[in-house]
Order: sequence, then C-alpha cells, then structure tokens
Amino acid sequence: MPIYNDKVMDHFMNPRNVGEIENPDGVGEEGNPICGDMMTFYIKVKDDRLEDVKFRTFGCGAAIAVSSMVSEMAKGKTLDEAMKITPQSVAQELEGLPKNKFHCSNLGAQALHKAIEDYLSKKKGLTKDKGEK
Amino acid sequence: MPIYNDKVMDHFMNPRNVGEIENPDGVGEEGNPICGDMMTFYIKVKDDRLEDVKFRTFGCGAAIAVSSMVSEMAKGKTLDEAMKITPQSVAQELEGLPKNKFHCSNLGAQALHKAIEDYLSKKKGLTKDKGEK
Amino acid sequence: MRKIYFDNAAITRTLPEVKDVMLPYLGEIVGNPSSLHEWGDLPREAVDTARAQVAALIGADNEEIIFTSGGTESNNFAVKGLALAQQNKGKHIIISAIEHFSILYSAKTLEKWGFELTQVPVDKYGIVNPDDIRKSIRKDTVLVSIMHANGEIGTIEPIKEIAEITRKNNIIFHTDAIATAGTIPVNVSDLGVDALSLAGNQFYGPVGVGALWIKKGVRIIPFFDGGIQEGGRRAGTENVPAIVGLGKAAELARIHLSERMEQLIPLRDELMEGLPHKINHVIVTGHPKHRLPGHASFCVEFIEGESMLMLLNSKGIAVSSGSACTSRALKASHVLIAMGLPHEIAQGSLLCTIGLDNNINDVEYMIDTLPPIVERLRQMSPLYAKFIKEGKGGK
Amino acid sequence: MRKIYFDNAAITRTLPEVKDVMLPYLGEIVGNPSSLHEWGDLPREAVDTARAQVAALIGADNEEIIFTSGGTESNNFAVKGLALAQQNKGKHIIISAIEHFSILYSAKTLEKWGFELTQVPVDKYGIVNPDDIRKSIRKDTVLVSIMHANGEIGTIEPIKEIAEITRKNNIIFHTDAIATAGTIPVNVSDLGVDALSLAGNQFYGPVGVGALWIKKGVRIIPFFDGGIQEGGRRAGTENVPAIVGLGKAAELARIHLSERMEQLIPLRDELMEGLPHKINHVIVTGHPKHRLPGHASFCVEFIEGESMLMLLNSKGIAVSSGSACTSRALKASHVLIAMGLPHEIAQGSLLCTIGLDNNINDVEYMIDTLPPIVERLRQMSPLYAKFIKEGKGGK
Ligand SMILES: Cc1ncc(COP(=O)(O)O)c(C=O)c1O
Ligand SMILES: Cc1ncc(COP(=O)(O)O)c(C=O)c1O
Repeated sequence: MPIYNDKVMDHFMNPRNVGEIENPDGVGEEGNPICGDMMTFYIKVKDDRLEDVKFRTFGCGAAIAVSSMVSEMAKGKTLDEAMKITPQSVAQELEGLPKNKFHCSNLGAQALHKAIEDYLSKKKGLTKDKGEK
Repeated sequence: MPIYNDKVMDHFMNPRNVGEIENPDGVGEEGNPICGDMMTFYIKVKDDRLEDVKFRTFGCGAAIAVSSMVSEMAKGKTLDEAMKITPQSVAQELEGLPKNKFHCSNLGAQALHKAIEDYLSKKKGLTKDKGEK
Repeated sequence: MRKIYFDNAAITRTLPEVKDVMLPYLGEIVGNPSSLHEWGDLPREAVDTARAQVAALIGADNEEIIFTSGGTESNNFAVKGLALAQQNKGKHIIISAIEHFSILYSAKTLEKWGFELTQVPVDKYGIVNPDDIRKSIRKDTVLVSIMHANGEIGTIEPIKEIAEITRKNNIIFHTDAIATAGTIPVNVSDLGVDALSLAGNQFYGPVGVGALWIKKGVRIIPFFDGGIQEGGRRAGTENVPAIVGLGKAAELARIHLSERMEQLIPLRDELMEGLPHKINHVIVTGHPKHRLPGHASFCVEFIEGESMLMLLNSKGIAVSSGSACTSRALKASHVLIAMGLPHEIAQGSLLCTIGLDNNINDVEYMIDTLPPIVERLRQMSPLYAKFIKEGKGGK
Repeated sequence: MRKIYFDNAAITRTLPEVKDVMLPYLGEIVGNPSSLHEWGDLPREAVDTARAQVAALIGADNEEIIFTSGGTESNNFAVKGLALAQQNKGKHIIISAIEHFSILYSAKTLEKWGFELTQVPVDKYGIVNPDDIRKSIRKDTVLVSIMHANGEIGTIEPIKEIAEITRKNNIIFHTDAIATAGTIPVNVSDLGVDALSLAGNQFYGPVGVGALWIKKGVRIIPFFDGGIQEGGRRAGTENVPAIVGLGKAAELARIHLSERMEQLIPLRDELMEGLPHKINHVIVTGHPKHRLPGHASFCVEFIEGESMLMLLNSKGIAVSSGSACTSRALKASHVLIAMGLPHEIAQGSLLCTIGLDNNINDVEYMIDTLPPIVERLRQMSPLYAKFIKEGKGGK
C-alpha cells in the first residue's frame, strides 16, 4: 500500500499548470520553506472568472499534488466559486490524503484565495485610482 | 546444554545411600521445606570412622545429587576428615553446579556435620552418664 | 523414547502456516514500513493486515492495537504508561496477589516512583472477588490491573464483573490476557476493559511479539521513547516478520478457537481426574471448572517440583513447576501461597499445559508415568517418612 | 525497471545464512530457554552461542551482553537504566544535539523525572568536540551518552577521546553504536566506554533484536520488569530465533568486516563526488572522511526531500530523507539544524546508504538519474525562481 493513492500520484508525477503567469492579475504566497512547504499561485482573471491559474511549489509530494489539483479545480471558476474551494474539497477531489499530510491541502486553497484577494484589492485600487491610469 | 552436568545427573538419577539407618549414632537435619530443600543425614560410627551414612532429602535435583555425593564422600572417612567436607569440595566432586543451585550444596555438608555433632554430643553425654547405662 | 510436550504455558510451537507468512520477510522482502519509497509498501501493508487480524481476534478497532516485543513489554507498557498518564489525578493502583511478575514488578517500580499499591487477595481457587476491588478503590485510584487468567493455575478471573465496578468508578482497567487471548474467547467490549495485553508465543504464533490494545480515547505514556512508529505510541523499527506471524496466528486462533477448545478440554479433564485418582495426596490447584482449556495443575505432597520435573523429563515428558516463565527462581510460587497453600505443599507444584499436538495417549502415558516417580521421590523424602510415622503433614 | 536499494540505514536485508540459522526455531524446535526440561536445552544453548558471537564482535565478555528487542529498547534501557541506577549520586546527564530520537526522548523523559539535561553542540560536520563534554561535566553528572556514528549524516564521533574525559571524571559513558556495530570496527575496550547499544537490522541480521553491552560492575536498573531472564536484567521470554540470527549476523560481520568496508567505501566516495559534480548547489552533509563506509548524504538546495525521494522511487531507486527511521514526521531534521544548516536547506536532505547488494553500476545510475529530477523540481520551486531572479538564497 503506497502512502499516496493513484490520483495523488498522478497529480504529483504530472502536475497541471506549473509555472508563472506573466503580468498576473493576482499573486498569492502561502507557507514558508522553514516549515517545509511553500506555494505561489498566479491568476489571470477575465469577466470575474479565473481564465488562467499557475503555481510554483516547494514541498512534499502532497504539497505538489494539492497545488496541481487546486489549480485544476480553480481554472474556469468564478472568483466566488473559487473562494469556496476548501482543504476538504481538495482532499476529496484527490480521493484522500495521508492524515499527517492534510495540512498541505490547507496551504493550496489558502494560496489561491490570497491570489484572488490580491486581485480584488488591486482592482479596488484601480477603480479608485481610475483617473491616474 | 542441560542445566546439570552428567555427574550431577548420575547422582540425581541413581542416588547413593538413600534411606534411614536404624538406631543411628547421629542424626542431622538441615533446611526446611518452606525454603524448598530439607535433608536428614543418619550416620553409624565405628572407631571414629563413618561406617555408614544414609540420607533422606526433600528438594530439587541439585539437593538430591549433593546429598548423594556428600554421603559417598563421607562414608569411610574419619569424623575429622568428614568435618572437612565443604560446600566447595562437594560442588567440585560434582564437577560444578549451576550458580543459583549452589546453596543446596551448603545444606548437604551442614546436615552431615550436624549428624556428626549429634553423635559427638551424645557420646559426651554417654561418657558422662556411663554408670547409668 | 516417546516425547510429550506438556509445557505450552511456557511457549507454544510456532505453526507452519505462521512460519510460512513470516519467511518472505526474512530476507526476500527488504524494507522498513516507515519508508516512503515503495520498499516500504509491502512491509507496511503486511503490518496493517496483521493489525486487522489481531484486532479481529479480540473485537477491537485496528488503530487501537499497538505491537510490542511480547507479553512482558505489553504489561510494563500498560501498567507504567497508564499510571503515569494519570498521575495528576491520583497515585493509587490495584492489582491482584497472583499477577504475573511483569505486572507485579512493574507495579513495584511504580511504588518506587511514589505510587501506592494495593494487592487484592484471591480465594483458594485463585479467584479475585470483585467486591475486594470495590473495597480497595480510593479517591486517588487511577488503575486496576487484573489478569484474565493465570498461567500457573489456569484460573479464569471474573473480568466482566470487575469491569462493571471500575467503569462505575471511572477507573482505567487493564487486563493481562496473555494466557487467554487466542486460547479462549476474548472480546474487549464483552469484557468491558480499557486495555489488554496479549502475546504471540501463547497461541502458536512467534515469540518476540505481542500487542497492547488500548481503547480509543484512553491516554498512555509511551514506554519506548524514540521515533513515531505505531502512531507515536511505540518507537522502534517494526518487527515485521514477527508481527506478520502474530497476525496469522491470531487469524488461525479466531477461526479454530472452539475446535481447539473441544480438543483440549477433555484431555485436561482426564488428566485432572486421573492423576489424583492414581496418586494419594495430590491437590488440584486453581479452579476445577473456570480454567484454561489445556491447563492441568497440581501440588503433589511431600516432594519437590523440580525433581519431579526432572524425572518426568527422563521419561520424555516436559512439564513445569511453579511459574513457567521463571522456574529458575526456585522460589515458592507467590500464586500458590496467595491461594493459602502452605509453602511445603506449594513446593510440590506440577503444571501440565496441554497443547494442540497432544492426544489422549499422551495423557494416559502421563497418568501411568507419574505414580512411580512420585513414589520414588517420596521414598527419599524426610517429610513423607515423618508423615508415615506420625500421620502428620498430609492434607 | 531497474531497482536499487540505497536505504540501508533504514533497514538492511537479512542474509540467507542468518535466515538459515533462524528457521529451526520457527516451529521445528519448541522450547523456552528458561525451561528445566530438555526442551529448554537447545534454545538455551543457541542463546548462549549467540551471546558469544555478539560478544566477540565487540570484544566483550559473554555475560556482559543483554539481548533486547532492538536499538530503541537498548537505548531506552541504557539512558534510563544507567541514570536511574545512579540518581543518588546526581541527576545531570549529557548527550549531544544529534542523538537518535530514542536517546533524545529518553533523556527528555528523564528531565520530566527530575534530571537535568545538557545537549552539547556539534560542528558543521556534526562532530562533537570532546572539550564541550569536559566543560559540561558537573559534580552531579552521572551519565554521558554520545552516539558512535549518526545514521543520518554518517559522521563518526571521537568516542575514545570522550571516554578519556568521562573516565577521569568517573562518569558512566554510554554510546549508541547502532549505526556502527557490525559495520566498522567496534571494540569496547578500545573505545573505553561503559555501555554500548547495537541492533541486528543494521548489519544484515534480523529486525526485532538488539543488544545492550554493559561493562561488568556497572549498575543498571532493569527497563523490563518481570521474570529473571538475561540474568535478571531483562525480563521476558527470550526471542530465540531473532537472537540466534543476531548471533550469526555478528559472526559474519566480524569475519567479513574489512572486505565489506572495502566494497562500500569506493562506492560511497564515487557518489559523494559524483552528485555535487553533476548538480549545482548540492552540499555534502556530515564529515567528508570520518564517516560510515556506505553512507553518502547531501542537501539539494531549493527543493524538498520527499518529492526528490518520490521521483527517485519512480525511477526504481530507494533513498531516505531526514531521519531514516522517522521520515514520516516530516520535520526538518534536528541533526542538520544542529550542524548549522538553514531550515530550507535542511528540507532538501537526501540520504543514500549503500549496502552489500550494491555495485558501481548502481552508483552510476543514481548519478545519471538524479540531475533531471532535481532540475524538474527546481523548475517547480518558487525558491529557485527567486534565486534565479535575485541571485539570493544559494549557498
Ligand atoms: C499471564 C502472563 N503474563 C505475562 C507473561 C509474560 O510473557 P513473556 O515472557 O512472553 O514476555 C506470561 C508468560 O507466560 C503470562 O503467562
Ligand atoms: C544511531 C541509531 N540509533 C538508534 C536507532 C533505532 O533503532 P530501531 O529503530 O531499530 O529501534 C537507529 C535506527 O536506525 C539509529 O540509526
């Protein structure tokens, strides 16, 4: 019995959406290398929808699989929908994670949410400062 | 590796001089059943020599082998010689005893010595009370 | 010469089916269950399977099973770990007067560490009176440990009744089921206990492996400090071959439990009736009915156990005297003394533990072989001579 | 696919010769070494033989060897037992910052019991400075425990030099030789220690068995309370098959020690030079020379160990990251941190422990396989991206 199931292994071995978006609409970073896991999410937003999601992850197998899964779940969703992605829903989509790896799935959803919040706060700023641009 | 050597086993399986002497010249008892070992030695003395030695023993394999060996070593010896039989010399004649069984060999020599002392004290009494007998 | 092994309380034979499942883990399959690479997969899976097999034997949940190196470790772990985990609540523990040394001396160690110990007595059959437990319970009692059955006298204790008392008083109750698990029905919910020790070498499994079952939610301080194996409760690289063997032995015991009991009980009864019938002044020790299936124990008066054991050995029969595990201590058994037997009678303890390899011929051979041995030793015994002369000392 | 096992620090393969001597004790030969009848003779003899074999491996007297259930038990027994035996003399103990968890957490348990603990630091190679031991010694110091070699970084400690200091100060010195006994020369008189732990699964013997050597005259409080096995120092039915296997493994290790070292050292050196040569930003951990023969350990910067381990696994290679025994804890290794490595670099720990089954082709395959894996993970790593952009974070 491997410690990760096939679905997790698939996302670890073939992670979706790895990389960086040039001129992203939002960036979110979560975790830090001291704790062993760190993720950076990049998003492109169009019509309130996540047109593109990319990530970079430093971390264990679960951290990489979770990042990949989060990016896949988020892509195409509205911002509201994407904010509803939870650690539980990610773990469920991955068909389960080892107990001691569950914290990794927290980081994935949080990094995405941070990227969305980053976008929203930038947009707020833009709306306010519309004249200047 | 059996816990007892061949010599001990021989004396245990075929103990010499088991039994009681009728009208013994001396009787010595050592140990008690509460501790697990008890020996009674009977002696017959002639010309200051142990003409006959018999014993009864309640106890472990070592206790029985030691009793048998003591009886054999003592038989034919002068009283003085017999008093010099020690736990060490008995264990040596038996070519060794397990460490935790060594106390048994104490009892054997002691019971014999008690029988000799019993004889000596009776003799003293006899010498004193000669007239009466 | 005919060879008869009647010492199954000391150790049972490892069954071929048990050996077979162990073999691949003695070189062919390499790997540590804690390893993250695939070499860890098979051993980890094997340990999980064994955990389920052991859990099934005693009606427990898999995660409640902690593997140990054997009965002694399970008992040390339970007594020390359960008491230490609760020392803020209180420092009083209760055991019986007839516990195995691994319980007794663990409790004595706790005494050195500031705990107080009550040892409840047993009756002449070695049975603990639940009422004595009730009376011994204090405000600061945090642990009761009473064995399920005693390996020396075979008596089965009223664990269920004691559990009702401990439950009412909110006290953790551990039972040493090393002599019973795999031998008679043992179900942790039925028994109502909070923790239970078992060991492989008592039911045809491998030596060097045991388990401690702890009910979910019960706290214990680890006995082995170190790595995070066994959910952090027992450090140390898992002994995979032995654990796998224990699992298989548990499965076999569960499946064949009643047929094994049906094989052993008639043999035991034959022996328990036959020996006292053939030899005068033989006392059956332990309870006549509430006892382990293959367990026949006696005291033969006027003679000592080891010499009896050695003469039986010379006739090809293996038996025990006093505590099977520690017969080299050669102290009068604390179990027999606690049952009220005089020391000199306790010295004549004879313990025949019948196993799956035995049959009625073995029992008959024993019944034929013992009388002349007893006679011979009695002829040598000063106690018997006294008894014959004075008519004193017999029971 | 090619399969290469480079995780011999986690567990070694049980040798066929070892298995062969164990087999008869898995069912064919029945008996408890403590039994007085002849069924006890063979097992008792077998245990005595194994005791002599283990004693010969480390230059000890037979009676000084106590068999245990493995390395973790030996270490718990030593640290707790030696400290408790001397608590009237003092309650201060000294260990290093890089001890195995079984030493470290045993010492922490002693702290809970009122002892004081000093952890001496190590240098960047993981070496304990004997002078730091000297400076840490107090009037109430009763025990020093420093490992002979660390299983995670391979560094061999200056035990002899430390022993000179403890001897002068009349302090008991224990060494955890679990990574060295059977692997490099270990002689208790040469080392000058008072107690030493070893374990079978580290040198091609069985798992589930180890030994504690204690110099004659040194007092220890038993860890397992119970029966009087092992001269009253370790209770519990002896694990005969495992003990017999440990004995054989010890004999084989003693005979083949130098040829084994000659096989392993060149492979290790090839790997230790090859990987940093092929991959930038790879740090060798542990001492470059004073290290275990088959032990090559690294930190690969900007990436995390488990993902490296998993990708190597997908190519058929088994390695470890962090502490071999507890890699599931996934905490940054306390050993690497103690050596002064930053946490993020310690996360990239990679541990290749070469064994007797390996050859130069395995090493070359590893050197070819790792670079693309590292490259792939670095491409995924935000730390590497930052480093490339900012030129920061590299070492
Ligand atoms: C009731 C009981 N508890 C504990 C033990 C100790 O088991 P071990 O010596 O296998 O560790 C035994 C041994 O037979 C036993 O019968
Ligand atoms: C140095 C050292 N000490 C102790 C241990 C613990 O041994 P075990 O897990 O076999 O009990 C290990 C494990 O590899 C080790 O390397």
